Amino acid sequence: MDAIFIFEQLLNGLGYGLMLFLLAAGLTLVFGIMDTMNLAHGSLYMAGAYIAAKVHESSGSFLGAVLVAIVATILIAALIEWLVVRRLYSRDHLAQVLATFGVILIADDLVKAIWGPSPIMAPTPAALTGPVQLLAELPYPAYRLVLLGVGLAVALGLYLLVNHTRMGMLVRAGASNRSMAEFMGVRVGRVFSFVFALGAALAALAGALMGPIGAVQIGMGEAILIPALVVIVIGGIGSVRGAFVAALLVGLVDTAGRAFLPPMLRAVLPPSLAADLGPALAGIAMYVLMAAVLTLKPAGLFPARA
Amino acid sequence: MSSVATLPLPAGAGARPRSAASLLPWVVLAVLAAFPLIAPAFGLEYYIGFVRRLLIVMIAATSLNFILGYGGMVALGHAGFVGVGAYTVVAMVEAGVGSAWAAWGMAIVISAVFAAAIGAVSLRARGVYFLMITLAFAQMLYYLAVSLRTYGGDDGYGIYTPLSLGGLDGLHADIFYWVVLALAALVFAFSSRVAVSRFGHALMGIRDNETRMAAMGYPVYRIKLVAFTGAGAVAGLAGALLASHNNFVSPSLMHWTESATLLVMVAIGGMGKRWGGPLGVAIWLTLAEVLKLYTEYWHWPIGLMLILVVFFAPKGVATLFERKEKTQ
Amino acid sequence: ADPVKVGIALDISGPFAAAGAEARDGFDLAIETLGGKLGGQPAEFLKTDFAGNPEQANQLVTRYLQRDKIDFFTGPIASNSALAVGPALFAAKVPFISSNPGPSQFAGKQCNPFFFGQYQNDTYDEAAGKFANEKGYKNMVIIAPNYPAGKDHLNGFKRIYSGALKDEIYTKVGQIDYAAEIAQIRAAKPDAVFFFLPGGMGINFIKQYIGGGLKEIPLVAPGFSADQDVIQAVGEPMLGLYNTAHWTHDLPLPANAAFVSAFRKKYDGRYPTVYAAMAYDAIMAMDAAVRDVGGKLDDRAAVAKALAKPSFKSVRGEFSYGANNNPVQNYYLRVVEKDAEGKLTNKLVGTVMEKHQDAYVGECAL
Amino acid sequence: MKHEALLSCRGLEAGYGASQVLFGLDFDIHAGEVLTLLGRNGMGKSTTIKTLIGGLRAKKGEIRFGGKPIHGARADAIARLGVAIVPEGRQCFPNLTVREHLLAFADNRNGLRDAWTLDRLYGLFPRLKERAGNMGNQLSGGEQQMLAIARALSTNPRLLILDEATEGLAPVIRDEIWRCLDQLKAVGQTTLVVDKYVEKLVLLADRHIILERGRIAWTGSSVELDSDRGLWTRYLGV
Amino acid sequence: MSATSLFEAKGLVKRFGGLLATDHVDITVEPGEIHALIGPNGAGKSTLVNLISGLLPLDEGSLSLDGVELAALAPHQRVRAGLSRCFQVTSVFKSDTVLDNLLLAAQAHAGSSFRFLSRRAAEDVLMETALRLAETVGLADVLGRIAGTLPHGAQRKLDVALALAARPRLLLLDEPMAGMGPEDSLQMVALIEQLRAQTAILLIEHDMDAVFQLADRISVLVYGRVLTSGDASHIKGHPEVQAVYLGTEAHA
Ligand SMILES: Nc1ncnc2c1ncn2[C@@H]1O[C@H](COP(=O)(O)OP(=O)(O)OP(=O)(O)O)[C@@H](O)[C@H]1O
Ligand SMILES: Nc1ncnc2c1ncn2[C@@H]1O[C@H](COP(=O)(O)OP(=O)(O)OP(=O)(O)O)[C@@H](O)[C@H]1O
Ligand SMILES: [Mg+2]
Ligand SMILES: [Mg+2]
Repeated sequence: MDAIFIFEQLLNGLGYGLMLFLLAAGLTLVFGIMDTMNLAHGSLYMAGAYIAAKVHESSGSFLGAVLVAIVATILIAALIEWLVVRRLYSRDHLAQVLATFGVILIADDLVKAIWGPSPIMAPTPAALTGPVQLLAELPYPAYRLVLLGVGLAVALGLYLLVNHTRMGMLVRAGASNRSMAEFMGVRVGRVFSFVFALGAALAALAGALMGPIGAVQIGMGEAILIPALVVIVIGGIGSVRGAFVAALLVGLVDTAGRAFLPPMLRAVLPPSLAADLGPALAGIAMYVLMAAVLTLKPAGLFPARA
Repeated sequence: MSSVATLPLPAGAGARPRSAASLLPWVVLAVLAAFPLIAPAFGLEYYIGFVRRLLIVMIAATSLNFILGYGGMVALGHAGFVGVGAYTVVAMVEAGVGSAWAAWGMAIVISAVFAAAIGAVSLRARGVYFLMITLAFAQMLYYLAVSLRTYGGDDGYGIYTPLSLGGLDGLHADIFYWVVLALAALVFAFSSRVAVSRFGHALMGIRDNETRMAAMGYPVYRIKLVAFTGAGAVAGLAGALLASHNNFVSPSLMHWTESATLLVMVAIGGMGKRWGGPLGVAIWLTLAEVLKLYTEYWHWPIGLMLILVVFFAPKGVATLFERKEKTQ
Repeated sequence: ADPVKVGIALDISGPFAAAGAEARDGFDLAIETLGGKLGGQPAEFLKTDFAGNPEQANQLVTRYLQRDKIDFFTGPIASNSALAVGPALFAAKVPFISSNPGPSQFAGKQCNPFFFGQYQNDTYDEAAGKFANEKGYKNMVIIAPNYPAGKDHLNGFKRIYSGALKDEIYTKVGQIDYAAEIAQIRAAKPDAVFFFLPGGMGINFIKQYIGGGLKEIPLVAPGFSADQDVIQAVGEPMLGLYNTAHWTHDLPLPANAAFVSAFRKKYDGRYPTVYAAMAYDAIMAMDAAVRDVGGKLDDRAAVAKALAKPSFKSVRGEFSYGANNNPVQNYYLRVVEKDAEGKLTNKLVGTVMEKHQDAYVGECAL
Repeated sequence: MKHEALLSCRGLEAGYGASQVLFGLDFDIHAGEVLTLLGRNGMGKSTTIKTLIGGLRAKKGEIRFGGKPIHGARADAIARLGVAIVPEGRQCFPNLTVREHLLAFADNRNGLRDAWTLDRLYGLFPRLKERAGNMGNQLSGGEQQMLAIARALSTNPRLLILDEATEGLAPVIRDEIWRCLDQLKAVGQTTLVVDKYVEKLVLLADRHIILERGRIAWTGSSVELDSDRGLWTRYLGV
Repeated sequence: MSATSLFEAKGLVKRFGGLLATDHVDITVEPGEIHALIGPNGAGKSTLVNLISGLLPLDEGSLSLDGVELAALAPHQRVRAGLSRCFQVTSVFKSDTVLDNLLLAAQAHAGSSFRFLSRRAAEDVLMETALRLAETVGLADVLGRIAGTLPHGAQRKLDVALALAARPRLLLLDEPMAGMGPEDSLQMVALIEQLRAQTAILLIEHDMDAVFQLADRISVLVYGRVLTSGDASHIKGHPEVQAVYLGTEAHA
């Protein structure tokens, strides 16, 4: 295992981490900051991916597709918020989980009815297919570099919005004590609707961007839900910084587990056992990490509400 | 000092009069017990198995309802214990054990052990953190089962010679049904009894104000752990029964969606309501069973129902049903 | 006489929805072609979705057996579902004509006169291994998800492949990101890569593999990882991917030509997948069997015998059943190319293995 | 001196579910005056306030603020009209820092020339400046109380409502508050006060209302209240 | 100070990040004594109570009650050792009736809570304890009310009753008069006066009338440190105390 290889794997780990953050970003906002458990986030992610894929295929413009996807998803989200989520802000997490789980079931059937049960095509933008040479020995998928960039940008923007804008303060105030916030003159309802829309936009963005490197299919939303939640929880609910650090951590641990654990075990254990154990451990690395973190710090790495 | 009788006691305190409500369980039990005998007459044999499954899932749901409704512990890993119970049976079968009682008993013990261990770690976390850490452990169990070659891994494990019920074997074709019914009734009775016991009250106190309970001298952590372990053990029993019911066990038992479904069922039925578990299970599984008969798009109506329940029966269907109970 | 009852376990939601839908279309076409009859007898086809969940499949089959008293069963996509429903069906002596899964258990120790496979899971990989040998790949990397099925498939490949293995990678089930594995492959510099990654996993992998700049290292896969459903989801990156199957839509056979054209007519020009073809065949097999026993379905043994001697024209061409009721048949090499209209699809390259029987027949007591 | 009514209540009735608490209150608050609501525990002071600020729906009666009817208006709308409250039990935000508490809602709803700014508020409560980075739930009871008052002032309200604002404050700080309220009064800040330190209130306020079981039992000037100790014992249990 | 103090805290330290909230505090409570703890807001009084009752972990220092070392014990064990507390922010079970609140408190100190099968409602012992508590604090006539809907004063009393159930030897009261009108305050003072017979009390209060009336000894906490300690007159006369805390009230 030479240096380049290790470096490349670290890079992959960070890449995967940023990808995870992208997936978790919208949820960080709606769940972390607004304290609303919205499982339908997965459905919005799926909507973004499908719409972007379809528009891209027909129009040929990826950027346009992403934008359309975001706008359309915001509209969908607005509808969902108006019909369901709005009534859930004041309810406990369980109620939110239930109702939004219901939304997922409906959304999946809807997508199936519209686009059929099979995965659909989500081409990589022509300009970004294939790799670029980072180092002589190290080609890196051009498209992934874009993902990394977007991930970083989103992270920064989100951090500023939440921690350094008035909107951020008002959201947090409304989330922790709605009636007091209203007594202070905050239009909590309006603020929440806005934030929810923003969350939806981020979900759509993530979906649209993930399409070209993943399967665009029904259930893709549920698949990212758990990792996203894990990231948020490890980081400490309500902390953007935490979510970011956690995402990178998970990305690195998971990648390292997959890349280095099996060979290491093969070195120390009998091959058959190593072959069984290695991947098994790598598979649950993320969960072990979360369990470990929460055992030591029951409120995550960066508890937002001490 | 004034005597208990003359005081303005709140409703519910002190012994309730025997009302129609308190007879209900017996009625339900009688009907269920008679079902296998009448079913064939109407060509409903299949539904004997269906009800049997309902009863088993009800056991799991009731155990979850106990920690969820009374203990306020929103666990998203309960299916994990169901799975542990089921796989314990598999392990016993693999080891050549033939007695159902032995296998089920062992399932209870093992899942209790798992629950105790997992609870010991998880219960230091609160709210969503607790939810997620229980999920994490369940997922670990899931992936473990998936990669466990000896027990079939992802392919699952078929039990080709059904476990023996000892003396009960051959008494009647549906004897297993009655055994399940008896166990379900036992679990139901036990949990509703514990709910009004000292332990139950302590548990609910912790749910409502943990700090205060500690400051009043309650061993909060220990109480929660005991509740969690008990619930895990019962869930394990459900898993063991499920293994015997299907004569097949696969990791999908433990998939997180199964845990979620359990949560959903309890919430639909009514958290902290003695009928919550059973009702939720009955509604959910029946709907799923029936809808599938008529359409391939059978998810969305369930979704819709979920939303409606959240809005119009926020404390679960059992509460609607409770009001009826009172007016009787 | 009361109609012939066929229980079909549809798999059109959940993890295998795509393949399940293909199979459903295959069933529907066959039923339509036969005018809703089997062997001239009026027939009733029960279809219920079980969402790819073995427990639910188990429930469903119990219902089919106890409530509907079915005469034939078919449908599930995944091996674990097949294994879950097998015992009950066998106990009730109801023929289970697989429409896809061929778990090694049913080919070996747990083989049963009432199970009829389409192909044994490993055989696709064996064919791939043979192809790799013929192609002269000296060293390869092989990759699969970390569960027994994954290991079986890789073992199938290794059974035949005689070159060196640079690396044998097992990934997380349902994995999204494959950068780490792709880096390992790049580092290993193999002649080719063989992968078994069903469903979304395969789609993710191929996209990222090409994106990672490994175009030059050819990919080899069992047919279902490179079938029409995957092709239409992945697109261009699929070009030139070698894969093996016991059927392909351009097999020059009258029965097959008829099937394919009918299918493309019914389903707006879409090419059928192996799943559709097998589903179609499964119904055809029942049709023939009912005819052969003259509609006397009560004699299950006779029905099983009839099924064991297929008298219908299969879309896959000539085949027979081995001692373990798993087929002895040809396996073909396919490669993804553009057809006349520029549509991406599989093209038949040639026959890799003739009259091939799976490796487990020895373990079967039948 | 002659004031026009900034806020006026007519026949106000309110309560919680079945249990009615307020039975027809009539009163005005004039611009620039300091009015108190007095009465024993549980007489309806906080309920009255909750109803005024839209936290509780009036069952009957009407409330006008600056002429506009506000009964049934949403709480946030009323607040933006220039009503600010220091609620019973502080209600600081656990996930906002002290500083954020004072910035998030800052506004000049009274159109004052020398409005309350962050620095002036820190000047009023130096303790808060020391704790500027603490979260709302990382404060001592009294610090939270100071924060609640400062938070209300940060909106420069036309009507300031204080419900037991000196609860849990050290005597010195209490003196601070009284002094501060005096200054506010001097610059014409209209204020509605609920507090148990009647002897201080008679020095501070212009008029007083005594509530008894949700009805106005007495109303009058500080002089009248000060002179009639019978009221104190009868209605305030002092 | 006698060597046989009922309660003895030595060198207590608590840090919140950079802030020294409790700075090497020594404090004792004699049997039957009411020891008042006053000090500016944020001086560390509640923190001290939380350290003593175990809701906050100690950074340094030792605690003993009747010679029993408390520092190592969990909160509930300290209660069993005879140390009970009330909260600055009323902490009762708001959605339960007053009676259920009291029953819960009674149960905590009448045998094990690990009883699963016998209905608690059938245990008259608990009922009696509950009623006794109700009478002690004067809530006997609202047993059926939902605690959350009680007037503030009544809720404070309930809070005290919950603490009393433990039959403590040392009772920690954190601003029991907070938010009470004059009348309720007087009642609370009377109640505390009457509790004196049953237990020693560490009292935190900003209501100076009450403090001067009740306390045998007063300690002043400033910036986490004990400034001075003594009887009412000593404190009233103490110039620094006047400056940092009492202000005009010294002459009140
Ligand atoms: N949320 C509520 N639900 C039901 N009743 C309530 C509620 N809040 C207050 N009450 C009742 O309404 C009456 C008036 O309460 P309110 O808080 O207005 O009194 P108050 O004058 O503010 O007393 P205090 O000085 O204790 O604050 C009391 O009898 C109280 O029990
Ligand atoms: N969780 C925390 N994190 C950081 N600082 C805290 C925390 N809790 C309290 N503090 C700080 O510790 C100091 C002491 O707080 P404490 O509550 O003990 O004061 P107090 O003496 O009870 O004041 P009061 O009389 O106003 O209740 C305060 O300055 C407070 O800001
Ligand atoms: Mg009040
Ligand atoms: Mg305090």
